[in-house]
Amino acid sequence: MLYRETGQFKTSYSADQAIFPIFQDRMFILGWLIVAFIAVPLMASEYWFQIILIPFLVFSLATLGLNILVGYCGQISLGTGGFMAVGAFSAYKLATNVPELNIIFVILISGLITALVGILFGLPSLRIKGFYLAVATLAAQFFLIWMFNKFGWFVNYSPSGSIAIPPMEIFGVMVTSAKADPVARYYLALGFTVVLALLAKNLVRGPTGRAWMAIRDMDIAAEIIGIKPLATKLKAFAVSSFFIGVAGALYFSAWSGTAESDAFDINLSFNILFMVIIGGLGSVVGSFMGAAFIVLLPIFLTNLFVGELGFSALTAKHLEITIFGALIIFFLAVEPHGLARMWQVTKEKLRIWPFPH
Amino acid sequence: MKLSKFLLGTASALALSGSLVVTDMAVAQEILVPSLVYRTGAYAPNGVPLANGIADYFALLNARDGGIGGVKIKVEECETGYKTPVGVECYEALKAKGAVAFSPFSTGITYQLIPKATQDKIPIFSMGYGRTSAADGSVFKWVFNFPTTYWSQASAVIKYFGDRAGGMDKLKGKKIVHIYHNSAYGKEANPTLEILAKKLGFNLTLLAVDHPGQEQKSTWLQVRRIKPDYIFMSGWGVMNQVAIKEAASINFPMENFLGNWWSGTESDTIPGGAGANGYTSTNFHSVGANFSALNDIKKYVYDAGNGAGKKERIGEVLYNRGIVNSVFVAEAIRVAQKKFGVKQVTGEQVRYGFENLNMDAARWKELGLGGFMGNVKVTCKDHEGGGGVVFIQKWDASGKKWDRVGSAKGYTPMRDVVRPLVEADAAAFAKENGITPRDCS
Amino acid sequence: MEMLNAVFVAPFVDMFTYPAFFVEVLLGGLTAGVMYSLVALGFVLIFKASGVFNFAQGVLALFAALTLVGLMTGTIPFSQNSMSALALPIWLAVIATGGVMVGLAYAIERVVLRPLVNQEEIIMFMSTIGLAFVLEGVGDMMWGSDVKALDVGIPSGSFEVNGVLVQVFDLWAAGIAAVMVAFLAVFFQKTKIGRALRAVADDHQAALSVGIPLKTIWVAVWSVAGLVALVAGIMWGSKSGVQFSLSLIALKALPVLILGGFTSIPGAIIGGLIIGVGEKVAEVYWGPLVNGAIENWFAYVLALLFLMFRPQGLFGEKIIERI
Amino acid sequence: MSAVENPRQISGEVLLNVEDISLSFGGVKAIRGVSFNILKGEIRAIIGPNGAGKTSMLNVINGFYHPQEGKITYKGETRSKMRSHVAAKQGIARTFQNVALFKGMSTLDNLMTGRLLKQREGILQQTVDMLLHAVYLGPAKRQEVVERKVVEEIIDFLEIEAIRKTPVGRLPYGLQKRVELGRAIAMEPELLLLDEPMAGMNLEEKGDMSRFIIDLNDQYGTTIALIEHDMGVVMDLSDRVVVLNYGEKIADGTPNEVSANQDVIDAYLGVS
Repeated sequence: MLYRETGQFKTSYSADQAIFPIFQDRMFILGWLIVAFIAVPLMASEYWFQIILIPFLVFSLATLGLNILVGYCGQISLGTGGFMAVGAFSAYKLATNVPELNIIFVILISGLITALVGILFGLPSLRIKGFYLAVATLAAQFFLIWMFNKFGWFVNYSPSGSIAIPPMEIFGVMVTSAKADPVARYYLALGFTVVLALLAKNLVRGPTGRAWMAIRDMDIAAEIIGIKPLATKLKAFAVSSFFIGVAGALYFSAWSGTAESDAFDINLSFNILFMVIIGGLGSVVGSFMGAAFIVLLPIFLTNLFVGELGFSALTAKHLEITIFGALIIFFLAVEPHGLARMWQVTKEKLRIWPFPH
Repeated sequence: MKLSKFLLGTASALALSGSLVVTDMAVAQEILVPSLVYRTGAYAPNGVPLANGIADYFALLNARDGGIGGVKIKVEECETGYKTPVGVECYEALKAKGAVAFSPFSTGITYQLIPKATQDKIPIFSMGYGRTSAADGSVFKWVFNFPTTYWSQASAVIKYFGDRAGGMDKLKGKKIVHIYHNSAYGKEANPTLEILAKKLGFNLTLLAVDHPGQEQKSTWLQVRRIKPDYIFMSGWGVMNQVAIKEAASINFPMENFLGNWWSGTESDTIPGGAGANGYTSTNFHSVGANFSALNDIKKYVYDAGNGAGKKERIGEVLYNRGIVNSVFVAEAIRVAQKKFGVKQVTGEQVRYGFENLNMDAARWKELGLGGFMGNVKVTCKDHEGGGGVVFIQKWDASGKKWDRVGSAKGYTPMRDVVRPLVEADAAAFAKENGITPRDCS
Repeated sequence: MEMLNAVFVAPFVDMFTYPAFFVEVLLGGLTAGVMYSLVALGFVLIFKASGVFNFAQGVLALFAALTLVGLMTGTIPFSQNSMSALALPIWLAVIATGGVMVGLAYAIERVVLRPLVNQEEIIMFMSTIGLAFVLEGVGDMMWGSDVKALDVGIPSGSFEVNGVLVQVFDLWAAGIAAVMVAFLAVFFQKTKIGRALRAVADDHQAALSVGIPLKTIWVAVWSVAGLVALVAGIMWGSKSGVQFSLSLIALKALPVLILGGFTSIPGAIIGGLIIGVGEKVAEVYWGPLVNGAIENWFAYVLALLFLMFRPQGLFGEKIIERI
Repeated sequence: MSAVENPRQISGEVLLNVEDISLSFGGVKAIRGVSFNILKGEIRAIIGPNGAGKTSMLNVINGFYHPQEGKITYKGETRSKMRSHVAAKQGIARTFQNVALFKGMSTLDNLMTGRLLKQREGILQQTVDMLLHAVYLGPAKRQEVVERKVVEEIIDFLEIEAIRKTPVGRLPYGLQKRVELGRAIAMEPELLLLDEPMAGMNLEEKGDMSRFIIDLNDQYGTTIALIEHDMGVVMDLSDRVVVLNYGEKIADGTPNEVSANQDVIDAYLGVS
């Protein structure tokens, strides 16, 4: 009976409405925060930061953003890559043209710019639904990538169209570019991810989230009880794009350091959608799980095949692609509600553990 | 639940393999040469022969000479699928194992690695691709792009067109179209071409083709309308095959259609069948297997059953390019060993090796590659190694082989035009990134 | 003013001044559109009968083309370096590949669709992306990743009519597409299984209640879609050689789908033609204003514009909302 | 919820008046020239055989369908076209024949969605409110507690305390209907439209539901229009009844008047 709610009585509505009303959940989150903020930086190697930890944080944030749109509001989007590109290129323009601006504001403003773009491309959602909307969001994907590729202004007229983040500091500590310590870049990504995840959790359990879920579960009924469909959907597009934009800005500033428009192609959009689905639609914690799974699985398979079993890089890659695809099908068949649901089932089991019922 | 067990297994195996990366560093009685390859994905047809050439040359050195300076070379392939983030992942993994030099074979990956490698003190050798202005060694200390660059190539191409027109002055008023892959790579040649258009008075039209380039109807409709005298193409992958087919089907004269050195391989022309006959492309090295080093590969590597690919594909354009890449890396290691008197060289020492390479005709001959390509002399200032020589090759569809055409000595780039551009771009990069150019005098 | 002129006047003047070229652009658009329709048809078939948005359609085309080339050249699967003596003639190779596609449909039904039956649309959609990965990996392993020339004897070359260049290959493509649509029409109208498929498309419950097993229907429709993919693979593969990029043609078919409607076969054809003509005209006449390469996103924007007026696509069934 | 001073008083003031409403889908006429009114404070029943156009009539009233002809006057304001969320804002709430709850959410959250229309209007205010809720501090937190109290009152009223945190998808049908009523009550409507609130219920559940409807009308003065097939319920609950058949109004009056009407008897017995 490790996970017990019994005995935890709430004496006020505000206690019942706290962000993590159950004691064990609070401890769980606290534990993870300690690990993330203290243990990991002490132990991880540069390889871990660069290949696993920072991309995990960046993709978690993007997944969370897309989950708000798809999982909470029920609007499928395949334009995530394009929106991340908006975040990344905004960050580049801000960082190079307004060098006195602190990197924190650079990233936040990049998110806001992405939110505006998201609203613009969310407008068709009033009339277009389901897969028609999904394919229509590809218009955003292709148009945005084309735009960044085509107009020299976005890349400060660099002949190759490639952008690089200048070294930037927070309180005298360098946090961007290859000159920065990976730990510093990790903290930058971690800070944004943790704060935004908490904000997202609050949003989805509040009135905004309820309006989103109402639209998702039954848009007609939602409108009849007074929820404005367009305004609600656009809010979802805005918030979702803000998160994705911040993720794009972090992708560029905290993780890769350089980028070109191609990096944000449609494959990235699909990958993030995978993270959402595997993690669990409509789950904040699932977004993290999904991102972890999709980031780790290929690395794990490569290490397994090449490192342990000694396959050639080619065979390993072929097997990796095949197994990745097969695992996704397997997963969707076994638990279509994703890792978050599996986690919930585990929690329910723990509630009565060690008794089977 | 079975799934949770699986996940648990996954997690523990992952932790295991993560730790392996670290332990591998200790066991190194060989020099680790990483090879970022793409044997899968949209660009695999190009990536496979490249990777085979790279692997086979080091296999030859190991089998015939016992490695370099008595140390075996370990080539470790890492599959990128031509995807930039995966390339970076490969870089980090192989860096942790002690790799001495990287050749990314992707302009996108090269751009990503330049700042990282500079920080990590590992040389990047992007042979004929990547960032052109890295030719300025005073700014890009850790990046080498000899024997020649896209900008040099573009200027040599214009020289060749001038040659065909019967003199550079005859180019005035001629119509030249540049069809390019709409990516960092494809765009590299544009500024040079624009400057030359202004200088020499030809009409230049730039036509972009988006990745992957399956469908190019509108591009070729525009070609139909412009009726260019010459077409220059910077294509990659399926774009090349489709372009050659389209050109053939609108009856564009193939000998006036010139691909750059990434747009002139067997896999570009063979699918075009007889229609591809006469198509030309640039190159900076020879094709064919008629060199003693390549014969040695057949003897020491393939006959022992250790070849990376098919024996009959030795001598293909991209295979030979892989060979060239390995020759340069091997020579840089050799120079470094001699200079520092060690067998086990570091990335920093190999950088010295690259910067002090002097590949003259005699050295090529010693290597069993006499006449394989032009001379290369790298200096602190000039990481392009003198600008190189660009050859023109023409496809013979019936014989399925490339023949050299145009000037037998090849075409040298217009250094007077290109070099100032390189230095200006490098200076801008230095300024934006707070780099003080080092003193090369 | 100059800008307005360049956008709203000059391109039209251009079209009327050089009508022969304009006709050529239209022709180019139509023929490109036919090629898109070939791919879109496969999507429509599967969506219509099972409600699955099959993203693996492009990879199916690649897989079919790879298999065909492999059989034609007598390559032994999984050992790309060795050739057997058994190189099949074209007609036999095509039939054998058709058989492989039917077998594949059977396997897909068994392994992918059956465990996922009654799942939400998005789950089914994502699982077909998973399927695309599997086929991509297996196809590569079986047949190797180099470019393979595919020549099934479709003539190339071109001729001019009143200054308009006509490509022979394009005419063949249009002809083959027409034959295929006719074949599909006959299949749906005249055969028992075809009628069953139509019944399912109209009403799942009703079809099941008259005793058509869902399993049979899914195998049938995926088989037909597999054969359509084979045709698409042959046509596209003849143009560019058979290689991985072939799978990316799916992206060209998506705007066609939303424009024509996910459930309409005529929609896939007409949608393809509209997209083809629209993007070519836009690229040739307006592209140069912004340095070109606009056609990829333009196709989607064009489809989006149509959707704003008909959210279910041009030929899709009208959505009546009930509560 | 605030109780009206003088409950159960039908003032004779017309709350809603529909006039000559016609509605068709394609060629099918669902409603033909129907007129009737609903007085403030009354319980008005709409009855008729299947396919008579009853649900369509409710859909017209709350703006989900737009009639081709006729006009609707609500609280003295005549309108031709209105989006349903505007109708909700003006105080029209409803339940549905086939429960239209938000299946992925808990009972509590479903009821809380009924409170959403009490939010502040305007882009700026909405953005500010959203941000406040995101940080969950100050007014946002207080507001949540206030709304929660209102909803808890409704939960008490409907006696569904035990299923507060259960996802509604897992509830039995009868309870779902009750939750749906709760969601409509949470909107604090002036006019409540109930579409077959007792369909598929057993006798005991019907009794509960009837009690809730009467209490609602009695204590809070909510005007109610309901569609119901159970004639016993209709006779007991309603003040006046309007009868539709094939989209036309065939009778209108008190339960007793209507049940004596020959057209109504014919319609129900299938005599044409």
